[in-house]
Amino acid sequence: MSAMANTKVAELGHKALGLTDADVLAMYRQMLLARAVDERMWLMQRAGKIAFIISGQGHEAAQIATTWPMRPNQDWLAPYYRSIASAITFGMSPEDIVTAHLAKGDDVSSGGRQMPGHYGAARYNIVSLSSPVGTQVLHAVGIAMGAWVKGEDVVALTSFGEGTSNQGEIHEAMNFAGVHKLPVIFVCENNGYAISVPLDQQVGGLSVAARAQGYGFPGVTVDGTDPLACYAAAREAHDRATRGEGPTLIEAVVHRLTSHSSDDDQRRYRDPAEVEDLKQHDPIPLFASRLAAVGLLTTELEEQYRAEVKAEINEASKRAEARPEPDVATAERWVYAEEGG
Amino acid sequence: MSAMANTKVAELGHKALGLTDADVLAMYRQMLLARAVDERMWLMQRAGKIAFIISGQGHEAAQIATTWPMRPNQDWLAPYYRSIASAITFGMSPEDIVTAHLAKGDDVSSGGRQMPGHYGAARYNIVSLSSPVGTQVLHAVGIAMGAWVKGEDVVALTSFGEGTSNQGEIHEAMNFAGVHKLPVIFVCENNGYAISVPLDQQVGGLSVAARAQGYGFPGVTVDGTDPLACYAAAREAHDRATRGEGPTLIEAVVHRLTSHSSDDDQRRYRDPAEVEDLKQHDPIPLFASRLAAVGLLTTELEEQYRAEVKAEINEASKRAEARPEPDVATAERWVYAEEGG
Amino acid sequence: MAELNILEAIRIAMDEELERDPNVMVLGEDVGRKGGVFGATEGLWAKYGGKRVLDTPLTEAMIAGAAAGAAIYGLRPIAEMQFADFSYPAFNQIVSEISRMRYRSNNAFGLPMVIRMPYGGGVHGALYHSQSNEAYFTSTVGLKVVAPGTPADAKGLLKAAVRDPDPVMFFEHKKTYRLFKAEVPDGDTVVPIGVADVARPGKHLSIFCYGYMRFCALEAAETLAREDGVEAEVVDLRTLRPLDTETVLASVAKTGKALVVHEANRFGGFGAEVAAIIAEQAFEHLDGPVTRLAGPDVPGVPFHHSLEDWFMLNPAKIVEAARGLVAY
Amino acid sequence: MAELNILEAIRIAMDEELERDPNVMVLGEDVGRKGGVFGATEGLWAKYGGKRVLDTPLTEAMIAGAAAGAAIYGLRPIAEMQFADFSYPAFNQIVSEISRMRYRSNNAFGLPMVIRMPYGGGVHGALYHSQSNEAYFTSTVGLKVVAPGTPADAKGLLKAAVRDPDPVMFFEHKKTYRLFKAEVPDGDTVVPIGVADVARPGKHLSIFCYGYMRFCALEAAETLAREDGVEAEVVDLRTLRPLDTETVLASVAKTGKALVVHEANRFGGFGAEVAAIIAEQAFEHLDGPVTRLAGPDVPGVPFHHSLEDWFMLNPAKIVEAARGLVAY
Ligand SMILES: Cc1ncc(C[n+]2csc(CCOP(=O)(O)OP(=O)(O)O)c2C)c(N)n1
Ligand SMILES: Cc1ncc(C[n+]2csc(CCOP(=O)(O)OP(=O)(O)O)c2C)c(N)n1
Ligand SMILES: [Mg+2]
Ligand SMILES: [Mg+2]
Repeated sequence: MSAMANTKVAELGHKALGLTDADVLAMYRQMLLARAVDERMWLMQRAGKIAFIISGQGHEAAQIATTWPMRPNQDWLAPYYRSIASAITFGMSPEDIVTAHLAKGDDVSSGGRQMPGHYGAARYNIVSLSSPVGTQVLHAVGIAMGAWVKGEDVVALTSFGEGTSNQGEIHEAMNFAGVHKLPVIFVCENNGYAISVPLDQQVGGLSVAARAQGYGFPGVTVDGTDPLACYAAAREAHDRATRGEGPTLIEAVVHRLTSHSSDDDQRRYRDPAEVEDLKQHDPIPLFASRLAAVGLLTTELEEQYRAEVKAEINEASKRAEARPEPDVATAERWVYAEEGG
Repeated sequence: MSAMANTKVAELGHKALGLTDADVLAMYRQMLLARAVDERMWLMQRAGKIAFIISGQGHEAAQIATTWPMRPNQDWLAPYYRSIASAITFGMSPEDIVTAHLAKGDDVSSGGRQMPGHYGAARYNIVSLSSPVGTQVLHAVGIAMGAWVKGEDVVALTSFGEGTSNQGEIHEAMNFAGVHKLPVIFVCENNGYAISVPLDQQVGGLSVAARAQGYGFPGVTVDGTDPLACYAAAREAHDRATRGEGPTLIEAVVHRLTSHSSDDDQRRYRDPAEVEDLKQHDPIPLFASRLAAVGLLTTELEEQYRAEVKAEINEASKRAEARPEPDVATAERWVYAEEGG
Repeated sequence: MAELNILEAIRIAMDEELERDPNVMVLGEDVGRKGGVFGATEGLWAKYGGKRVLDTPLTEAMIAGAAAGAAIYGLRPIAEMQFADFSYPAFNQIVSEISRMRYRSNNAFGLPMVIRMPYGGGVHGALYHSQSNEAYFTSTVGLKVVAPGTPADAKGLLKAAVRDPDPVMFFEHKKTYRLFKAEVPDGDTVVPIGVADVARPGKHLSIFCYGYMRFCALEAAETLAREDGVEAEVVDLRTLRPLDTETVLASVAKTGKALVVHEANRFGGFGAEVAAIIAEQAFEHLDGPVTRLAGPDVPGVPFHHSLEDWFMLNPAKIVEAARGLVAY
Repeated sequence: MAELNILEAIRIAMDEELERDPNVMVLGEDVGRKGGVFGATEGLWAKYGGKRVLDTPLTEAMIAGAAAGAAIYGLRPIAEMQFADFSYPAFNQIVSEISRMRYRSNNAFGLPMVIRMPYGGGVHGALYHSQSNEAYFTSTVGLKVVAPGTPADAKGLLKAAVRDPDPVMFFEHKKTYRLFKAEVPDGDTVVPIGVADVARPGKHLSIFCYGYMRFCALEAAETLAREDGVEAEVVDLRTLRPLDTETVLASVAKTGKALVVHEANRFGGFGAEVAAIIAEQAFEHLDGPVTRLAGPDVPGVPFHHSLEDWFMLNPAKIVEAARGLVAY
């Protein structure tokens, strides 16, 4: 598996992975959609409509492809703050996402209580995310443990950055998942930076995937700009999990195309040449050209997708903006369950 | 190194490791001493003189041999509660140890404030140990960091059990040590149980040593009943550390010859045959017969050592028992530094 | 009615809840085959199997965090921290996640789970096996905190905790585990969370206490009655958060004098909140200063028996403090 | 005398201490090349190099624990938690180790180290970038806890903290970082830990506060003076542990009325201790109930600006509470 995951699949090679033409085009379209939503958030942030944005740009291929094998309403996602595209695969609509960024009263994630990027929705099996990095990883393991205790067929996927991979809780989570071969997929989206701290100051040994074998399960490194490589790894991981063979750690090497967040300016700590070079690692044009090369993506189709996606985000934004603000009278509610709640 | 560490050195082979005949005999004598002190603690516990004992029996070879390369008054030890033999190598006398177990007022570890087994002494470069397992590992890393920041030649050694190896702090400690190649030696004394929980319910992947490569430094498994194998690994680790090549993780496979502590009864959760078999893994007779086989340890010498050690512990106990109890008037002191303190 | 000690009451409560609801599970270090270091889970592993009574690795963050995940998934985990002193590695999960999952998700996710923690001193456990660290949790919004002082309360409150839709920190004073036996109603008797118990009515002063201090306060009250003719009202708070302020204030309104007693350190201890509430809301009823009797402000119970005795509260110290307040 | 804001004062304090003592080092996430997420360490990495101003991995337990080890070794580390909210992964090191190393070793090991933590709300940081979690640390015996409210205090207290032989938790209210500039004595002026500051003398009531609340309380006091003719005494506690009880009690003895103000949640907040001390030790001086004004008991500051405004204290809310107490 490691070899397969590391090697670009010849030509497109999606059929060998069990993906149809329609599948790969749908994946591509979803990358476009996630990007469009993300870019709109930046626009709204600059326009003063939202206070803060933390972006998934550059991570879309990895996110969409690793979540692609997950079964709706059955499997679970414990996301992180860049998981905009993963959340979309799990069912969050662009409108849900814009609503959350606008902190509207009926935002599914938190009713306007949490910062943007704190995805979560019981209706989509997405665990509510907090800010302290990495806490969600134990929740995914706990869900997998719950399914194991109950003998139910569920896979939990959780994602996090390479900086976060060093948190103690991750170790405890992976060890426990390894001991009982729990059905969980750990996806580390390694973008080389934790805010300003680069990989070599952050990760002893430089490889997150290498840690998996210390817990007795496979760890694979994949090119996170290549959705097919990511899908292959995730497909295998999902199959392993449902076969009762336990967890997999997927390290998807991606590029953070933006600053850490709207509060950060990466030019303060990243080499200008490196920042310049980021364009070369944008998964969207990379995948587009591969799809085009095998004749799947025509100019017309590309234009059609872009138009559809634009219409979708326009419509989503309009509707989200029209939603009600939170009612201050509710601010004290739901500290605990309420009678009849 | 891994190969060497894993293989029993042919014949005794100590000279190839740079150890003289006198060295290996001294190591053996120190094992006897540690065991004698330990056994005396159990007697005193049964006699109602001390409230609690947590034992190093079975771990002596690993402890004495891994601490043997450490330089007095220069290197540091962050021990754990079974580190009775390691503490002796670092300078604690049997009298210090009995005094601590009796919780006397001038006990060097804590003046009677801590439970037995909580070793520590500024004068011997032994960090004060607490009870929550694993916290000492970050202290060792912090000492190594301090030396690295100051450019000073110091090696810190820390020891802990295999159950403890799963604590999040251990991960954070090893990762950080790996990033900066800090001069620290991690010694995991794997006795197969964390109180009642066996290795296969505890350690995903079953090998603690395997984790080191995930942090970019070597991890070796050694037979912890074989002092020469342990010494070889520790010698190499110490050399690596002083050469600036960074940490080493040594997993010494040992056998817990006693129950977890005087509060535990291992027959409740360990197979009777397994408990019976423990005698076969006692490092003291194992080493004695090897030393005898090469003619280094004669019956006379063995008897002489045992007599000396017995006299030493008798004398130590007598003196320790005569020491003053803590003065209750001091119980409120040293929450903070005091003027002139 | 059976005569049980607190440890037995706790074990039976878990047994009955495991029996009643297939979503209940127990997890923690040594809770399985060994039956817990205090024996609280003895027999449950054999009865319910190694998944529902799960020996975990030695990792408290994992215990709390995986319990939270399981609760999200629909289970009702009872997690054990082997000692309250060892809950700190799990502090991030408890405070960042468990306490505020419902609030932050605007009620999308609730966490029905219990964290059981043996706490308290007087058992020769020194600094790290004696802590009364309830204040960290009572000051955490979103948690419920319970600390029973009788076998019946231990059983009934643990059942209530298991059935509660929100996370409950369940503090079991180690010294009370086998301290005495008392009658416990058979079967499914639940003691509601959030209701204090007037353990002994009185009129000259109110003693507020919980856990082991209930036992000590009742003994002290006997002495006061016998030797001083002073009738102390002993209020066992039982639930520390949410506090039964009504019962507290009613007692002070009756007696005019409040003595708040806990074994934990004084400065910033839970008693500060009880005292502050009384000072603010019962100001007009007070005939003397709200007085706290607490453990000394040192970082832990020291080991040597004479030092431990110095640290621990006991009936005599309560009598002395009560006399001072009554004489005010 | 220079006019500085609090952020600049903190940066200069660190710069001067790094310059003064080769054993001082700074460590934390993004403190190096980036200069900290708030800019508190800007320029120090370039000046002192990447070892003495060390960008650590994203691991708070490691930051605290390695700082403790370095302090054992003889350094004087200044560790930064990027937000006070993210100190919980380090809670075990802080509470189990750092707070009690001296006590448990009977004075063999002391830990001269500082943990700096930006805290507080009003900066659109929601539940996890707004916490005022000082109570966890003020109730921990063995720690010192400092929370300055002016640039001069920020600089002088940080210097005192670095030189202190014991561990100091240094709380910096984010909203005050750039809120105002004020005169800061040049050079090596140390403000002693453990001494409160009567920021404004008064006679009708005492307002006890710290951090950002000093600013709000002083504004409130102006309004009260102007609109009500009420002279509020504003006492900036500055050090929360050890508390300057003497100054607190002297103020209450003078005014007879105490209003304790903090942004943190009310139940179990630090104000409970202040209130309890006053209630117990100044009982005879009190002309009204010790009153607390605190953040609402929800698990965190919610994000939406209207919800955040609802949460936050401000001068108007202090004025209102003060009026209620004065009218008592
Ligand atoms: C426990 C904790 N400490 C610090 C932070 C502040 N913080 C937020 S994101 C971040 C960097 C995360 O880096 P990485 O895990 O690599 O994820 P990335 O943002 O690069 O995707 C930091 C330090 C936090 N949120 N939680
Ligand atoms: C954080 C923490 N959790 C639980 C305990 C209780 N406890 C003490 S020793 C121990 C088992 C340790 O096992 P291991 O690390 O394998 O070391 P061993 O005792 O086998 O040498 C446990 C669970 C503790 N001391 N600290
Ligand atoms: Mg990253
Ligand atoms: Mg072990």
